[in-house]
Amino acid sequence: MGFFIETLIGGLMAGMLYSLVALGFVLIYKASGVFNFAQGAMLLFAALAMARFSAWIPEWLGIDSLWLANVIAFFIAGALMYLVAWLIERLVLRPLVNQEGATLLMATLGIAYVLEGLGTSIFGTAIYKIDVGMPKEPVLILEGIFEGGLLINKEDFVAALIAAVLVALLTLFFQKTVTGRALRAVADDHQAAQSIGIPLNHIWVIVWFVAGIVALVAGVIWGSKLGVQFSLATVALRGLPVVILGGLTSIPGAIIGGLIIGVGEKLSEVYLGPMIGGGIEIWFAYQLALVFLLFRPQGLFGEKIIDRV
Amino acid sequence: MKLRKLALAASAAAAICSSLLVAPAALAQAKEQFFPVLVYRTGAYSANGSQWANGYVDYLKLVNARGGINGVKIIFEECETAYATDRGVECYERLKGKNGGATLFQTLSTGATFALTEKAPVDKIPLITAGYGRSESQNGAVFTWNFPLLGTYWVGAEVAIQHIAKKLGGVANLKGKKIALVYHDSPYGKEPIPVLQELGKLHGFEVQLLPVAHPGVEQKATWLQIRQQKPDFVLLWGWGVMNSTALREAQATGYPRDKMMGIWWAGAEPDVKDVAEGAKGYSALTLQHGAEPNSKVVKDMLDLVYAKGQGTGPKDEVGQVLYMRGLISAMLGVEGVRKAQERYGKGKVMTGEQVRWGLENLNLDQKMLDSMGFAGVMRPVQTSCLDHMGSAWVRVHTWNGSKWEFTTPDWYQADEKLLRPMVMLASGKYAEEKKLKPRTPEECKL
Amino acid sequence: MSREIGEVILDLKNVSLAFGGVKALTDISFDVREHEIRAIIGPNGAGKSSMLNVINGVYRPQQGEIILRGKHFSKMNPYKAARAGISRTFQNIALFKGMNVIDNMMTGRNLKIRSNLIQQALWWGPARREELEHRAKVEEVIDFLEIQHIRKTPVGRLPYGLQKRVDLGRALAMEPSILLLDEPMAGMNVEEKQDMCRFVLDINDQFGTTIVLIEHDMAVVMDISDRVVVLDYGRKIGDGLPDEVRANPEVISAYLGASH
Amino acid sequence: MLYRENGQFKTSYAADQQIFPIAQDRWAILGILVFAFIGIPLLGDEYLMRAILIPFLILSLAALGVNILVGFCGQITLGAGAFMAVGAYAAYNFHIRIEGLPLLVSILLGGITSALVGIVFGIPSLRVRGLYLAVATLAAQFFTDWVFLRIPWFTNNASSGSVSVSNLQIMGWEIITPFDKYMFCLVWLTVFALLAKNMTRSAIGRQWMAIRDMDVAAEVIGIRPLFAKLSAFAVSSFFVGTAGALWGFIHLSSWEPAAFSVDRSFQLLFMVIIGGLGSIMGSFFGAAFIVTLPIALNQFLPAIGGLFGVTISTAGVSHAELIIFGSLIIFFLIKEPHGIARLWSTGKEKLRLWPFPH
Repeated sequence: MGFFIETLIGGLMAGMLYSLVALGFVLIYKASGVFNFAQGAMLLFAALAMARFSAWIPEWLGIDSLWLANVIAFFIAGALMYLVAWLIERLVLRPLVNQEGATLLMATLGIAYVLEGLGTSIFGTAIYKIDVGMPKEPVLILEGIFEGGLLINKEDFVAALIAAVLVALLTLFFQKTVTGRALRAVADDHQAAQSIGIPLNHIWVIVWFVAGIVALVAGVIWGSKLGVQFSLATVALRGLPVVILGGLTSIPGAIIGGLIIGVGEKLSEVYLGPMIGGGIEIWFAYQLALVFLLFRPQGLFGEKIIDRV
Repeated sequence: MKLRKLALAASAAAAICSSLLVAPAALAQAKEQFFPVLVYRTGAYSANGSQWANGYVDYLKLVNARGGINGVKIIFEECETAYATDRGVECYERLKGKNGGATLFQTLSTGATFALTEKAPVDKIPLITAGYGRSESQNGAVFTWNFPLLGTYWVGAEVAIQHIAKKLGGVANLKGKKIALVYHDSPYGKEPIPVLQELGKLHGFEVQLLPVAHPGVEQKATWLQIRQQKPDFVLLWGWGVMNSTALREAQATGYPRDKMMGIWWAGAEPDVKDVAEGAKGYSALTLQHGAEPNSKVVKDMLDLVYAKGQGTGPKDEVGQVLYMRGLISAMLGVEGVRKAQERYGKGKVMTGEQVRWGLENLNLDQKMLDSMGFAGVMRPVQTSCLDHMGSAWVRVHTWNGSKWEFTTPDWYQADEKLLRPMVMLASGKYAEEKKLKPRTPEECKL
Repeated sequence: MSREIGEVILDLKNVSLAFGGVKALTDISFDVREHEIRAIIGPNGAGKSSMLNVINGVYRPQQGEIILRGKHFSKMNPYKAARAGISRTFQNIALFKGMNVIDNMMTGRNLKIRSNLIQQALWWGPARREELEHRAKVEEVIDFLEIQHIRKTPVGRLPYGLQKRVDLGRALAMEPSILLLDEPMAGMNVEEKQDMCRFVLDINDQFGTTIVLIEHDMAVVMDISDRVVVLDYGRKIGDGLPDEVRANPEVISAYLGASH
Repeated sequence: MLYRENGQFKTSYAADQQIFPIAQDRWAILGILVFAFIGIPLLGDEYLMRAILIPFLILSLAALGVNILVGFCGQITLGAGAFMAVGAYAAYNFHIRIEGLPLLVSILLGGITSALVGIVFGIPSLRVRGLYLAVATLAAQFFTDWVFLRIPWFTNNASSGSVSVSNLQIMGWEIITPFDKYMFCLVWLTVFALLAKNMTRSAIGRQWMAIRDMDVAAEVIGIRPLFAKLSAFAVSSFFVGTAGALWGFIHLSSWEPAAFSVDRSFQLLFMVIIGGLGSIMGSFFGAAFIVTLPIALNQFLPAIGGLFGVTISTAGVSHAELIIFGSLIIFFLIKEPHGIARLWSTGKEKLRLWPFPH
């Protein structure tokens, strides 16, 4: 029982991070109808920037405080993500406006290549670390209740907390600010949004920037757990089943989908994996999502698609 | 206007095509020994691949700085494979005929080695796979062109169990123990499995197999299982980011690092540097050498190459574990050429076929090693027709939180009695499948 | 073929259709006789298109049944409908944009193709022969609709009026016994409307095809149709000969009320 | 002026339905074929064949398959690599388990197995569409990756998980040299390209395109989506599967599942989109572009750097390669979203009018 709960918690923690990646997909899809395959590359790029600047800044400025260096690096990385968003809007989205989904999808794959190439040529290809002072050692709790106690990873808890705060902030942003409401208007109806005077191009920059910030936060958490290196870009592939499960257009879907996928894949790996050879979690997540799809083609929270003739 | 653009594009395309055609064709008979270098400086494994490549290339530069191989200068060209088998094959094809023909290939990838094992005999180019590749290729009678010099994964697996037995105070204590293998889910990671299972049957310990999918950043479930099953030891057969991830997860699940041991590809600085204190106590097998910043060859390197600003990588990485691995790999190739020159003419450029003979008759004794600056780095190597490995010495080093150090003076040697029959069996099966006739002792002498 | 209105071949009984909570059709019954031109009219949102979609199975009504040549269908689907000889055109042209005119019309011959995939891949025997036969048939339709000059043009590049004609052509290529036309003249200028009227009448006259037609233009409807059904808010408010319908006070009020 | 169809009147529908109705096109294609079958073997060297032409031929075949599904039937797939893997491993198993089975039969059986698996994974396409389907096909990708890594039976219990084939021959013709391999792939591709063209210009092809362009309307004229979609999945998987078998047997001769990873799937999708969706010709253009671009960049970047006195390291080149590759893709999509095939046909139209553009 104790082990089951540990696995469950492990799954929830992993799921929280998948949610963050999925959130990036959903934000961009809602506002610009683009299925952004470059989300993983953005995450890598942001994390690389954060990792490198937090190492460079103390050298350049001669400051000792790790905390300060991290904060400055975070803002520089954030600014870079704004630049990235702006460039993407200028150079890719604007010329491709009104193209088909497949074309846009390809374009984001192109963006992914460019970002990966740029990121590794500017920042290097080694494994870098982001040290934001996350506690690394695990703690045992509830030893009285479960045999051997429950092993809890403080780092995971902090990460989940940050993710939750980010989601809350985003929700506030969308509900309470003028820009947020404009973003929602765009999501609902492009033409309507334009007709009430919201400049669409500006909105796209903001959305991609917000997705960039989400990528940055996810990158910082992930990077601090695993080190920042090239394969961070592949976490995008792990976020995909989450969005098809949760629905491409739903923020709650991304979050709940992430948790379901996280828990599902950890439980399957731990309990089912040894029976059939192990290493099943990736495809299990996809199959799980696929099975859901067969019953609800639009995902858990997606809007129902009605064909009009 | 549009038409002109089209014509321009067409002629540009034509130019590209024709130069693709011409590039390999323009190979004049060179006076230089050509070393193609397959590297991966990008992709998921770049952190580790780059260091190896730097060492490899630097050594070739060093040989030139010392005057070449009996006066024959080395030229080399890198080709990026990104650790992908098909790109490795493409690089092989591209480079094998360049500059008078490739001397030999080192792939630094077990997958690519498998693919090239089929092609090398046709092209008559030797493959050196120092410390990796397919273990049964030790049998040179069947695998004429493969040279898994210094050690194979079977050697690694066998020594790992020896070391564990020693820690437990004797082979008898292995009985009833549980040893988990956390491995990269690829031909590389699967190589040790047969030996571990064989040994498990022999000594009565249980082997638990835990595959990790490429690139190896997702190990949460793996380590949950380890926490549940509580194996007595964990063997780590990882590469690149998989290693540091494993150590971080071990830390996060509280698995004692001093019960973890890695293969020599999981025992370098990039694997542990950022985990730092968290990896303290973790040990790894070495392919004889560890980090050797004080060896003579490294000093020579700094004096003759880096002092002139010709170094390939950052200076502070010279002498680190993977750098040394690359350097030694290059040295083995160079010595193969040198040996071949003894037979086919000093100061001449050797063909792949001649180098193969050189590699098969390699005899690096301690005196030679010392003279080349490898004193204390590695032990003598002697190859033969039946033994393309040359030596099977292994040491174990441990991470102390900031650097790798040898805590025990022990040198292990793999158990020939156990491995030899396995090598013969596996290579025999291969020969049968491919309808190859193993070389007879007489043919070996040619 | 002479045009003599025959027996009832299509009979809809008590059809009700709803999307979620929204009722599109409520308890509608009407019939179509062989060889006649039957019009469905009504203000916007009256449920006319839904009616056609029910007939050829694109929508599944919650209640009611469709009787086609004496066969009862509680659930029609588009494929069954097509097999039974029902073809249709669409209000917002549903041509296959990536194909040229000939290929679009050739798809209409799909049900008549007998050769299998492998024969087609080899372009051999029956496949090749069929391809030629159907091409000849399609050319007849092309001649009939006077669109020879645009044969090989991708339909996406055609002007609206011609697209409508190709849409009709594709439906005709099926050699249907019942043809459903969803606002065939919408958005056309007078000349184009006249052409289209001519085609509809000719189809009905020459091939004896039964036609069910949705149209906004009252003048056209009254001119060419044999009987008219009037829908309003998903209910049937009138049914009969054009003159009867024109005199029906409920119809008048619905029309005047809804469309100014 | 040479490219004119003046005076070429078609007197029968059969003549009009030829693959290349314009005489000049027929001559050009004949010329290309003659060059491919005779010229290249005489002129080309081993490197050209083994490193460029053989991969190009095999990947063209795979791209044709992907184009049938994505370009003609409109079902986006990100799992093409999986079907290459199924084809390769199935052919391998037939090859080694059935003594004396001819090579051609093994490869065809590989393709057929892949077609069957394709049908199974095509079933979701009946319910889900567009991007959801694209992601669903990734399930096939990861599942097959896993199956061939983890189930030893498929690799004939090879301890490394890597399989290899040797002694390939067809009726006494041993396929060893690059020339043999090139010819084998060329013949194969020529035959199957013709079959693909035939399918796309006959009823089945029109069914696929109808489903792609407007599935409701297609159903209304009597096309069953079930049959159209699944047949597209089957035919596409068959092509991709045989391409996988060729890739394993002829090109690599020893392979592991990583040879058919998700990167391969993306690569194939790139080929058809850059080459031209819904165009047989486009599949060839796309394959040629994607195969040669990285090699060309690799050869030229250092040379270009040399002109300006900069040495570009291998790492630098491969990073630049990523950036240039990505930018080119975006550039292409912006300039010609319909791919090289469209550029080609626009070029041809221009040529027909030249020198009098109006």
